[in-house]
Amino acid sequence: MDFDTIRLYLTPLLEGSVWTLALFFSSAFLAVAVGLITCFARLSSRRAIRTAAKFYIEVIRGTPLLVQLFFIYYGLAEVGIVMSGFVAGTLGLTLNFGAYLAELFRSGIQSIDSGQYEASRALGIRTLQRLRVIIIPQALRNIFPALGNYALVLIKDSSLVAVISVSELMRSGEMLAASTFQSLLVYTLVGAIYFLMCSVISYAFRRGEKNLSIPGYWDGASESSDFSKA
Amino acid sequence: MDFDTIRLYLTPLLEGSVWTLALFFSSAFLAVAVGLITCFARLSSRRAIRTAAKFYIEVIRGTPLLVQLFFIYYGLAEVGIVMSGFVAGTLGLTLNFGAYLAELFRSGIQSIDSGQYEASRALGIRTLQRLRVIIIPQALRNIFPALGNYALVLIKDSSLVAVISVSELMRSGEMLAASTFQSLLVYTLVGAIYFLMCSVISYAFRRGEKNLSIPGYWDGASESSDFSKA
Amino acid sequence: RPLNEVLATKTLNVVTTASNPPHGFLDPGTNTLQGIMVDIAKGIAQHLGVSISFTNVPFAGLIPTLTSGRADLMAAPLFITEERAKVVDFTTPVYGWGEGIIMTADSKQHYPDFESLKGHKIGTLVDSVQYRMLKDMPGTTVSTYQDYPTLLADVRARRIEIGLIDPPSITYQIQSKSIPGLKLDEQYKPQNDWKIGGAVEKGNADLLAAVNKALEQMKQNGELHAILDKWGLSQLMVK
Amino acid sequence: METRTMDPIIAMNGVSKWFGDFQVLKNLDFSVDPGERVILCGPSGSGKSTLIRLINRLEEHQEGTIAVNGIELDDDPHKIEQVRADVGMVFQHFNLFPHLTVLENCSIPLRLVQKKSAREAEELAMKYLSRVRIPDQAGKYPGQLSGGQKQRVAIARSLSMCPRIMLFDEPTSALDPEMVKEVLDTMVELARDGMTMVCVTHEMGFAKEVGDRIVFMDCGQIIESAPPAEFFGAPRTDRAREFLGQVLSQH
Amino acid sequence: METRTMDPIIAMNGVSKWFGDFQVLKNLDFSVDPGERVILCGPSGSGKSTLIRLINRLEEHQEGTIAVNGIELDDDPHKIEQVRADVGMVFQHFNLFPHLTVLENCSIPLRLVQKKSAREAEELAMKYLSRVRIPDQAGKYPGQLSGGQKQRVAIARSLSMCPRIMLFDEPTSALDPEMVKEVLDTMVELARDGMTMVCVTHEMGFAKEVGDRIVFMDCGQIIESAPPAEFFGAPRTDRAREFLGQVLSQH
Ligand SMILES: Nc1ncnc2c1ncn2[C@@H]1O[C@H](COP(=O)(O)OP(=O)(O)OP(=O)(O)O)[C@@H](O)[C@H]1O
Ligand SMILES: Nc1ncnc2c1ncn2[C@@H]1O[C@H](COP(=O)(O)OP(=O)(O)OP(=O)(O)O)[C@@H](O)[C@H]1O
Ligand SMILES: [Mg+2]
Ligand SMILES: [Mg+2]
Repeated sequence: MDFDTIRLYLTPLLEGSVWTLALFFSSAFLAVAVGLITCFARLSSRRAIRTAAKFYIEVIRGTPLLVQLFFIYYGLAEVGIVMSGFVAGTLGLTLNFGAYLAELFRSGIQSIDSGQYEASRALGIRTLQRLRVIIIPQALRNIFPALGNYALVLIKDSSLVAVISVSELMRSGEMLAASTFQSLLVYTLVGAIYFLMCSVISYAFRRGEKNLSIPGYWDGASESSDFSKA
Repeated sequence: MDFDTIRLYLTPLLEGSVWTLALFFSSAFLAVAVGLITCFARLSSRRAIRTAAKFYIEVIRGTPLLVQLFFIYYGLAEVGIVMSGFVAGTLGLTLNFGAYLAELFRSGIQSIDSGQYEASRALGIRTLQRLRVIIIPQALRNIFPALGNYALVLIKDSSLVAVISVSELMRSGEMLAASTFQSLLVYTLVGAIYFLMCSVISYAFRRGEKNLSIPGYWDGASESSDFSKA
Repeated sequence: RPLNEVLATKTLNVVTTASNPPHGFLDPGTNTLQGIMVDIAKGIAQHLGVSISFTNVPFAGLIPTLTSGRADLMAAPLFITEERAKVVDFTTPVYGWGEGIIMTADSKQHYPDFESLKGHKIGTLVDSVQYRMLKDMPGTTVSTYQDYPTLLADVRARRIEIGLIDPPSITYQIQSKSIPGLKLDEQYKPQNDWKIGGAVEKGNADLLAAVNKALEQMKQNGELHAILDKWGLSQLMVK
Repeated sequence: METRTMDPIIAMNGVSKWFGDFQVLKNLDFSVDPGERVILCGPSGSGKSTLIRLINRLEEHQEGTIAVNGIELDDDPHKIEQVRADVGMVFQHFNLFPHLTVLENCSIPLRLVQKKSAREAEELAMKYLSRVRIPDQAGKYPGQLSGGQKQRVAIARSLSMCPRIMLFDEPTSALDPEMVKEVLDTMVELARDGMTMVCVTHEMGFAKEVGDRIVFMDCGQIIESAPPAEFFGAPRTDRAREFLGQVLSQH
Repeated sequence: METRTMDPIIAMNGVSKWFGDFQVLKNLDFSVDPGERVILCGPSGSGKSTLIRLINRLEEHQEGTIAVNGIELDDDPHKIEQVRADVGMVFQHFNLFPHLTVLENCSIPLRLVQKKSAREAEELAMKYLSRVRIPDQAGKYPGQLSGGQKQRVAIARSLSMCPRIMLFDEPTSALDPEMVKEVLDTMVELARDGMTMVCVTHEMGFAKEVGDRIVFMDCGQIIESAPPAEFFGAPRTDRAREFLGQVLSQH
């Protein structure tokens, strides 16, 4: 357990971490996009679009991520759609988290006072701009702590992508443990790296939350007194 | 694949389902309680309480549920705290989901206009009643779709409790598949049962959402037009 | 728990895993645990003069259950390895086997040893010892499977040429389900020879001794042979 | 009514509107000429806010026709957009954007809708903020303003869009008499530029000063419509007389 | 000022309050006798809302002392609770509870705070809802009300708690003259029962009618404090004269 051993072990683990982070960033970005689109589809006044969004959300939420990954990687391959493990993993994580984020975004959007829609409509601001400039920034602020939850779950769930042959952090750990027979040490290192990543993301979200707070409104610091004072 | 076989297979699966549902209901209930308490601790004006809540949230969100279950069931047993698998499983799911729910609840509570706090304070309504009667019902309505996400994840994540000797649905399926060599059939049945449970929960949340909607406010049905019309 | 405590409470807590026939599984018809290791554990309890209580966990839970003191004895198809021996104390080996090759019944090709597998399309279970043997073999395509039925199906469908497997499970499966068109390669000489035994908590010497004694007696009086024979695997018994 | 030579810029014919079972507006006819300043008054709950919200389709009517600037309002989003580009509104509850500063509240709509450059938009916004005497609050967020300041931001935000028609829903409710005077002057000035105005107000002094015509509503119907002198001098209906009785007895 | 024999029920001494760098209230002294009806007026942004929000500690002051009913307000939650039990407030923005019906808005606080039975609470609530003429809206939600109706619910909600002191922040801003009269009558009646009132208003007619004393604020300071006849008849300061000039010229 000397330093040299640890350095020796760290090399493959850091390589795995790069894959984990790549999966995280690509699918986080895409999942937010898919989540937004699905959310608006879910809120559409056209019945067909709404139903399609509901169907997507229910199917994804009703099945485990592992099954979805298998389906995309192995199932689609049987009908001739062959993707690399990384692409399939990104796609799977995106589709999975997109469905959950869609419902989270809907929570946020529905928590915005209808007066905000009315004012922006009355000013003539059109649908997309209304959403981008008026509604989403406020909704985002409302759901921000919960959004952090999903970021942290995403980084941990990315380990499932190991089953479709991506050597991300968890898989690197498994292989290292198998070849060195030092599973305790290896898994401790793996856990520490995940925890580190989680802490960084968590910190980023706490900072983001501070930046999003609006003077004169709920800002945690000033109104928190509410819960202990009378 | 005749009916008798399926009936024979269904018996252990249904037994497993009972455990899954028991885990789900007990830990859903407790996790909401833990989530609420943590959320308020997180928002407390006392620094120590706030820090403790943050610490709990970060540790839980930074580690995988599986590790938490191992720690509670096996780790604690080594220092003499021995729980049954079911109790340890409920505890693990509760603590895990409690941390995520705490942040979701905080999202909801912070989305409530400060005028609502002021009005209830001015009326002399005290902290706990203020939360129970004024704040939480409105916050709950705001985060309701996202709460459904957690219910669905909880029922699926309850399958991890298998590692601590609870023969819930997934474990029953594994054993059945192993002894009958009919893994495709068995896992299809298992998947169907999970999907059924998810659909029922999903449906319950959709109904609940309708019940929570307030006339004259955002109610999805009337305001949805916002997204396609001008 | 030390031996005297086990004897005092008159129950032996045994942890097993019920998803590995024929070593241990849950019979859906009777809803009871069955299998070689289950029978062996029962035999040991009989020899100790105590009743038996099973805990059934997935593979990953076996060792923690033992080390956390939730079970006295582990009776599961877990290979005796140096690494595991660092955390638990294994009993004397009871039976064992090496890796085997499964292929279609009409296959003419033979694989005399491990080196001859090079360059072929091979299937194994995910996270199995066989997978670890294969993963670094150059020029070889390795497919991994969640369980044996899917692996066997792919052998029959000729998506893979051979499967590198645990012979006892496959033999039992082919026999009990009468899956046609498959055979084990009799000429294959396994590279490894894994042994299976029970295990007790590290340092629980008197219990280990008592279990070993019971096993020795069962070996002597033929009980062990009878158990393995019942599952068609008497040839695997450690002499 | 000698000015009835032009086509009305707002024309409502036989408009009825229900909220569930409750009929808010009852077969209502209402028209406004270009450049006219119409004051809408009447008891609380009579449907004044609902009426003006129909004009830019924040509410949908169930019967009758509404045409603004010659465009008839129906479900066509394109028409609705056209109408909204011409119609500004000041809300009873202000509806400022809490996440934007006062200056952004006023300038961002200009940039988004009228595609003005950032500098141009801010200059225009500052001009109107100065007009309502709060240029010094430009950097604050709505949550940091007093009631009257919020209301003035709402007025400045709408005015800076320079719409052809302005709808005011009690634009001076939170203002002190000094500021009312200021807003009144601004409105008179805008009207001189030809802006059409429909203004709901309870301040009869303000109504007298600003209005070309007073429309009195009760229970979802228009009861009386007359120039201020006539309306305040000799109301034709008992209901209006009763209503005005309360006003006059007060001051 | 011959009634100054009693102890004041509200006593503010040398109170200063800052929002960040901005000083809203400047070393302000203000006291109200039991049963007195004080009208607070002054230009927008002068600190009127802030002043009354200090009385039930919706804001914290940084300097000076505030005592209500003999209880000095500091960080002690117990004292704050005691004060709030005695002080009712009507907000400028109403702050109704959107998820409760009109009746629940009024009756639930009675049940929670005064431990009244459901029946008793609802009867009391209905009594006050009738007084502000909206018993028929009892089953609706706030989102379904007009502006004036909301304001009346807010008034009924506070009054039904029967507090010893009422703070009103522009209680008639959304009301038509008829309803103003109604609210005014109710307030006069309550004052006859000995309720103390502090009322921010811009309606000078209302102020004249209801006030025992008019307090005029500007820039976070109290400039003048006098009975209505004196204040309206012969304002002592130039600032007040200017302010009133706008009012009088209007009507
Ligand atoms: N969403 C709704 N559902 C049911 N009734 C409604 C709804 N919105 C408004 N109303 C009712 O319609 C009537 C007219 O409302 P409106 O807001 O137009 O009144 P108003 O004339 O503006 O009154 P005020 O002067 O008080 O603002 C009121 O009686 C109100 O209760
Ligand atoms: N949270 C805040 N942060 C910074 N400044 C604030 C904040 N709240 C209020 N102010 C400022 O304090 C001043 C006094 O506000 P206050 O609400 O007391 O005015 P007011 O006399 O009630 O005015 P109005 O008649 O317009 O309601 C205003 O200039 C306002 O901009
Ligand atoms: Mg109105
Ligand atoms: Mg104010």
